[in-house]
Amino acid sequence: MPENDAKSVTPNARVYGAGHKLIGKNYVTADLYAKVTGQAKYAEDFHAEGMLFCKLLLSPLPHARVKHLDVRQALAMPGVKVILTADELPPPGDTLTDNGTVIRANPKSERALNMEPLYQGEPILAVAAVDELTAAEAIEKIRIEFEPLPFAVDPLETLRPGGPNPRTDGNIWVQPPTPPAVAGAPPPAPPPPTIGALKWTEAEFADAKSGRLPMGKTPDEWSYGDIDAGFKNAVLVLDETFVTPDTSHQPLETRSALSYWQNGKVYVHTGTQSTAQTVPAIARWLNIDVSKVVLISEYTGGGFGSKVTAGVSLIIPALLSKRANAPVMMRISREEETFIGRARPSLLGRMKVGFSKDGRIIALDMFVISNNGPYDANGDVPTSGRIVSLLYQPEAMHWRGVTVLTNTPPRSAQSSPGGLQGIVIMEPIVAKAARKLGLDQVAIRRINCPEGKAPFGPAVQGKRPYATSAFLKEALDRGAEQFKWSERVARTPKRVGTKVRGVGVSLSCYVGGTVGFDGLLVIKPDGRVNFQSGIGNLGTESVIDVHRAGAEVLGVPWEKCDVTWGDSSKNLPFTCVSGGSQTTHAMTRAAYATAMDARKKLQEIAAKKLGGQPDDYIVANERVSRKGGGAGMALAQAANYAIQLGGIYDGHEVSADLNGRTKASAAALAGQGLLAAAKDNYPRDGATFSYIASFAEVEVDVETGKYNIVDFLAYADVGSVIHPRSLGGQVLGRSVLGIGHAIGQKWVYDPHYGAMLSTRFYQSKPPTILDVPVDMQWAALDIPDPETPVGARGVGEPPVGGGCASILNALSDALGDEIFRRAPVNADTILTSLEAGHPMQHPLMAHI
Amino acid sequence: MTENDDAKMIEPPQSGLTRRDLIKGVILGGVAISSSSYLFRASTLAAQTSRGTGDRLLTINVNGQQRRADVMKQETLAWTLRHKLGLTGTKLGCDRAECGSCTVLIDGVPHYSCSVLTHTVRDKKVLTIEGLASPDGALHPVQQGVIDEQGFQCAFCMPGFIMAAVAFLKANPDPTRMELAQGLSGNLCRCQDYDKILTAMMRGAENMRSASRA
Amino acid sequence: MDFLEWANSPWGQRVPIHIAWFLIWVAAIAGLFFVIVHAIYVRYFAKPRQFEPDAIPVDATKTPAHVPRHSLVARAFHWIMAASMFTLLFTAFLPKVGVQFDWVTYHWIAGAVLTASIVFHIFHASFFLDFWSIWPDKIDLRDARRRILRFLGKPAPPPERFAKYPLENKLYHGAIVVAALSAIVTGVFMMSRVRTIFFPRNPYLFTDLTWGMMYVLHGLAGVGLIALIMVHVYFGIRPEKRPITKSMIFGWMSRDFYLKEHDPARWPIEASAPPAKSRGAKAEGLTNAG
Amino acid sequence: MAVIRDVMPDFKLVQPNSITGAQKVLEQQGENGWVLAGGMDSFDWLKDRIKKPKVVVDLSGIEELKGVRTTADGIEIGAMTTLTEVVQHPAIREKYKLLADSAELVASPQIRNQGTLGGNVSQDARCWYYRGGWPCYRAGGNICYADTPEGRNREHAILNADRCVAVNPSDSAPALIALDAKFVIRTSKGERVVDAEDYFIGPEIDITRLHILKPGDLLTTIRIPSTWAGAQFYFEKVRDRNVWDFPLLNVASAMVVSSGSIERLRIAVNGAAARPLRLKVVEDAVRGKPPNASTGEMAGKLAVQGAVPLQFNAYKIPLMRNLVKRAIGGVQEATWTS
Repeated sequence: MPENDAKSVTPNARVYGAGHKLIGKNYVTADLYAKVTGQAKYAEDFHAEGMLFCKLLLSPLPHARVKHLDVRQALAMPGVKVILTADELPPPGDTLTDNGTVIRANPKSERALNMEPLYQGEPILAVAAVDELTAAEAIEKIRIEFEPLPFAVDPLETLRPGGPNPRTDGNIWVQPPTPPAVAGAPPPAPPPPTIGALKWTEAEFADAKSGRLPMGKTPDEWSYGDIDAGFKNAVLVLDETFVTPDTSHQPLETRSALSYWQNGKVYVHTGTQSTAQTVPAIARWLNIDVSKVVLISEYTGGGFGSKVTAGVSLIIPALLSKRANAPVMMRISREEETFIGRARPSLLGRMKVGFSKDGRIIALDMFVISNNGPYDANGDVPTSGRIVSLLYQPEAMHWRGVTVLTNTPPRSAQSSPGGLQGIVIMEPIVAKAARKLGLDQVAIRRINCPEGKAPFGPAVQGKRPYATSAFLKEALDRGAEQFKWSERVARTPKRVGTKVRGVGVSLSCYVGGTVGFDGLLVIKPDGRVNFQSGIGNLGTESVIDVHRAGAEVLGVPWEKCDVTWGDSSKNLPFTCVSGGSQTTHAMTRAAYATAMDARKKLQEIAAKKLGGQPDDYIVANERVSRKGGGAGMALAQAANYAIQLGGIYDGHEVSADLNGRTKASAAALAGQGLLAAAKDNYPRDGATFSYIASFAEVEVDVETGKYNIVDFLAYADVGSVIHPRSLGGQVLGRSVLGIGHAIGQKWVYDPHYGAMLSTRFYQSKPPTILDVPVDMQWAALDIPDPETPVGARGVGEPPVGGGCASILNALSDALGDEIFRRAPVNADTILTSLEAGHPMQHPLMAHI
Repeated sequence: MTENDDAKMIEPPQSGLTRRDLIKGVILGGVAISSSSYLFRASTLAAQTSRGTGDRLLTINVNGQQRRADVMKQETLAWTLRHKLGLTGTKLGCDRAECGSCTVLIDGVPHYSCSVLTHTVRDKKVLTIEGLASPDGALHPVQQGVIDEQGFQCAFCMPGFIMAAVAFLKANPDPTRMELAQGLSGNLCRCQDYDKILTAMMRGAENMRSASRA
Repeated sequence: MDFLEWANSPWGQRVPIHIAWFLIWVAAIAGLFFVIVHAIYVRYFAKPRQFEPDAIPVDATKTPAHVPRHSLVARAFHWIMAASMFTLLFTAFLPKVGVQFDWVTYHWIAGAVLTASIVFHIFHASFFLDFWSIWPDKIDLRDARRRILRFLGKPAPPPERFAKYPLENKLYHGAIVVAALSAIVTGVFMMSRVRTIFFPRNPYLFTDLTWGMMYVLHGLAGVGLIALIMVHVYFGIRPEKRPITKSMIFGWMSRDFYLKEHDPARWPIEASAPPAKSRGAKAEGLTNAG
Repeated sequence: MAVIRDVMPDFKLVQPNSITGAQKVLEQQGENGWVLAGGMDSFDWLKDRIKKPKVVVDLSGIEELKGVRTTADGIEIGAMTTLTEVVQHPAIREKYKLLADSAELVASPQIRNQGTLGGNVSQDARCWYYRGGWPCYRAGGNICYADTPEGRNREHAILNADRCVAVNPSDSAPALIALDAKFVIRTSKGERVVDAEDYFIGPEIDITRLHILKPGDLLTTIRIPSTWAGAQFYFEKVRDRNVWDFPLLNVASAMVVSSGSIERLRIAVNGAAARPLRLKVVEDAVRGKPPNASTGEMAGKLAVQGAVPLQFNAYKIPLMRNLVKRAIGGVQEATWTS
């Protein structure tokens, strides 16, 4: 397979990874053959003998209490085995974090089943039966009566004076104070957050009448710089409200799961974003020991943040199978996925931004509230402020936010959580400012965008945190060049017939990596290198890609490498969750550290066997050999020696700083060859972020309100490129995820009944292949991040915000500023506004 | 060992094997986990209730083989393929004819198998992703295109896309990207890797053309 | 058999949505059955009516040849009400039995007319007519007992002649009041569910359950009215009731009929006599008749 | 009793091979019978367990319902002909391209491969309340949830609403009306032929159905007369997504122009009301006028007279106006050289 073969079908192909053999090169991932032939097994593809099927009874009400439940008729049906209700759920266990802190289980957090459902679609009970038809018919035989309780599906509704509370005790999470430390005792853990009520006054709501986000008091707030002075000095101050949509993750594979118990262990087949981290999550939900959980998850049909440790739904089949003493398959339907499958919270944002004459943002007052759903608070609200502060580098900034509970499905992180929303609320204002100030759109972003160790957020202990690096200006410049930005801007006329064209550019960024995880590999006596990968295989290919960094260090051709993944019983190391774009960064570091450990051990073995000092040896070409020629040995031989030597060489002894799970895995693999295991202890100065400059051109038909995306380019500053094709897939794929928020993805809710109306794809409108250009462009700077050994940063989230905002900016370039104040923007919004000559949409209203 | 053990079991032998043979090697301490479930009707209920009738036994032609199965009247082809014949390469992404993951070819025409009653394909030829590669393991040119371009991410949608592409390219061997996108537009990819998918399918088209020239 | 149609509300609550439409046929058949039974009874079994003789014989000469009975206003009300009632019944039930047409607008307009006319009627009857003349009084009840006893062959004195309205008429009026008011009150609320000229629509005025009950009540009243109207029409065309029917057209009944069926003591008609204070109806009737 | 919106209910499947055979079963079953054509609408109802027929009659084995035939006066299309066949048929492409254009924009390729022309015109409303199994007027209940103060009605009717504000979602229906097609219906009393526009009914007549078929009736054939063969056609569908989406609105027109003025026009719009609307008033008004922008403008304004917007669908009024305008006055192709 030739690498980097630029052909007509791959116009994007360019050379990455200069000076490397594997890093930056294309290759065929080991999972692809199984995928392409249909042999890849996703959770629902497994079958166990005597397997029962499970169906869920979902709450039809947004908030209610089950008053009466009678399952006798259902249980009496032939073929119905077990009915599981909330009463039979074990209490959730506490979490012991890796640094030893105990996070106490919050009794108010989400559970798998609930007799006081907090959103329409919440599972109340589960039926296991011999087949799905029987289970479905059993559900229809269950008599259930509810007592309706007050509810709110709109966050503003519950903040109004006297507004309904989505939970009986309030509408926001409140952190009670940590009890004072007792002398001599360890510092007490903070108590779990509890629920309180926040209501704003009528006066504070006055702004809502004019379509502007009311700004009442918020529990969270921070600031830096002199914002008042900033506004005073500004030549242009804009104060705008923008609303982003609630969007379901909608991975194509729903969160189906198969579970059975064997010899006291629970086996779970499901899709997950982390093979390693899902195991303790299951253990916690079932309140059993981690060693009693086996997770099989070789293929995951997409996650986008919704399958981070796979959550609550897993325990239903696990408990049912225990009760029924038979394997239980819970196939989650697309509609159920809409309810229990997680979503991105809508953010309602209001920005007051002060610009200097040359477009520099000198003051920024940001106010956001989120539609969080009923359970645990998501980080979108605080993250949005930090991302905006990093991406636009305002000289002074004040941020306020509140995460508001509602009776809508639970949210979770979705690709660029908070980042997308912050960027999408901010970008239209920047675009408007450029037009008002007569500045070029690229220029105004260039003057504001982060560079180098750019600071972000409020000061922590007197010092503002900062990024490891940022080369976004360069990405912006190169992107503008590749997109022929100036030519497109200069092109006239903008309107031909009923069609108007507009171009848009957006900045985008997100967290790009974490540190401190472990790697584990074994060089086998046959000379093959086996990488143990705890990363979830959800399609990003980081599960395999990151180990190329290790192979590169060891100088082993990829054909001699194997990767083990997807089964927690196969001895995997402590690995990050594949969420928040941390994997490529975190796990290339771990892979690098592990390969360095292997190299050191190879050198030591060679020195022991062949004499000299370890440093006299180099590892390359599947051999460890003395510098300048001379004695050496094949890796196969070294592996045999490692087994003979035992101790640290074959895994019987491992470094003390490894995570317990890595140690257990190493112990299980010990003696099979040269075992290397290492924790990523590399220093890092700053927090890691990745950046994208996004460019789009749209063509709007002003008679129908319909528009098409003509061209799109995402230019990435994501550090070193590891695997160009998977990177390209991420950059464009996640751009389209963001674009979906601009062009149509949404929830539709009936406010009267608090019921979701958009349970089908044709109603929630995820983008199709015909909604995006057929040849989208991407490129990466390929400048290594200076704070990480391989130079690679993560990529999943950063393109998302730019994907959405570049489309919105192109639309306002085509149509003017006063057309839309929320996303998605569709024919209805455009046409009504054009017809009226001013914004006509209900500005603070989502779910239409 | 990177591949899934079970993956090798995908096409169960047609005869001469007992259930025990079939599940050999995938026994996990007594619970037989298999991806190929064609012998096991999930339900033994049919025998106990009046639900079953005599005309449920059905022979259908799948991937060139006559396969026999006990099929409920309301059963969809996707369910039969996945749960009765063990052909789990055909995925169910929505079960409502919206996403295309379940696309199979019926007499060469792409259909959403979640929305076809198995009883309506008795006299037809069904082709699934498992039947694309030749018996010697050589991939179909479209499959090879995916390998060549690392098309797709999570690949849950992949079997459907490939089946739609195979049928489309047979009728339109040399499409533009736009034409091909139209042909594949009945398939949804939530990783939204549409650009790379198109590239892979274009490569598949090229592979098909060179294969037919050869 | 379920007399109501049920549905699952969006909140999964089992709520009635309207009556089962077969009740249309039940009502029609019940009405028809009554008519047939009554006709047969009258034809073959009924004894000639016998009234208690007057204590003081009436001076027939004091009675005008045309006894005024219904004022023009009262008659106009009756016929407007009848027209709207027929419109309501036909627009309501024809589509349900398969004759499909654009019925809703006619139905609510007729409903509005009926409502207005009934409001007028209540006002008119309260202030300008003898309000109590249509409600059964003590003598009616006593006579009813007597008639039943006599029908059963038990000894009882013959009943008195009727006041302005025979008891059957009064009872019928009572039934129609109940049915029509139910239909009207529910119907007025139901107008908030369709587009009318009256008020902004608000289909969420009540809960699903309350609405369901309202539709059921409307439906029951409606089918009840089918039977009641059938019976009413039947009596209207019965030969012995024809003078009463005619009086609803022309406003008067003949002296003979008046004296035969009605008790001038209970319904005094005196051409020259001033109306008794408590019987205001006559005055108005006279003025109009004159 | 609790509700579940998954798993098809148990039913008896009957697979007749003749129209008569199908009808016999359907008449016997009455309300318990269900006609299955391509199934693209049916399976939603069944899988959501909102409809639970006892007997499903699969028409796919009836050969006489399939195929396109040229007749002395135009063409005849069997109701079970798939949309793909309609799109690809040479005679349709040559003379009645309007129909091919409309059918090509239906849903997705796979749906067109299975969905039938008869099914496309007979499909049920897509109002999300109705489809959610809510007991609305259309479902036999006593309320329209979409036409309430807070109801979500972006995709609902602007014209001819009567209690129910759902719209007819068919793309091929307005094209068939514009082509003056005749629908052949087999009833228990024999064969009945109706004009395309009379096949559809609004809520004022029957709030529970979009077409005139009664249980036991079958739409067997659609005849397109040669009256409009080769006329100047215009079809445009506006939808949110570029594939697999129902029309927000669509317009279909056939126009014959002679010596610079409109000799005759047939035009229909769908997505605006519960039935595809033939715009007779527009047809009459433009006769004899030149097919240009100003005639289009006038026609567009005429078309939306009497339109009543709901809270979220006011955009449909300018949209319908503009689509009608384009159908008559044409649309200027935008080209940029970049």
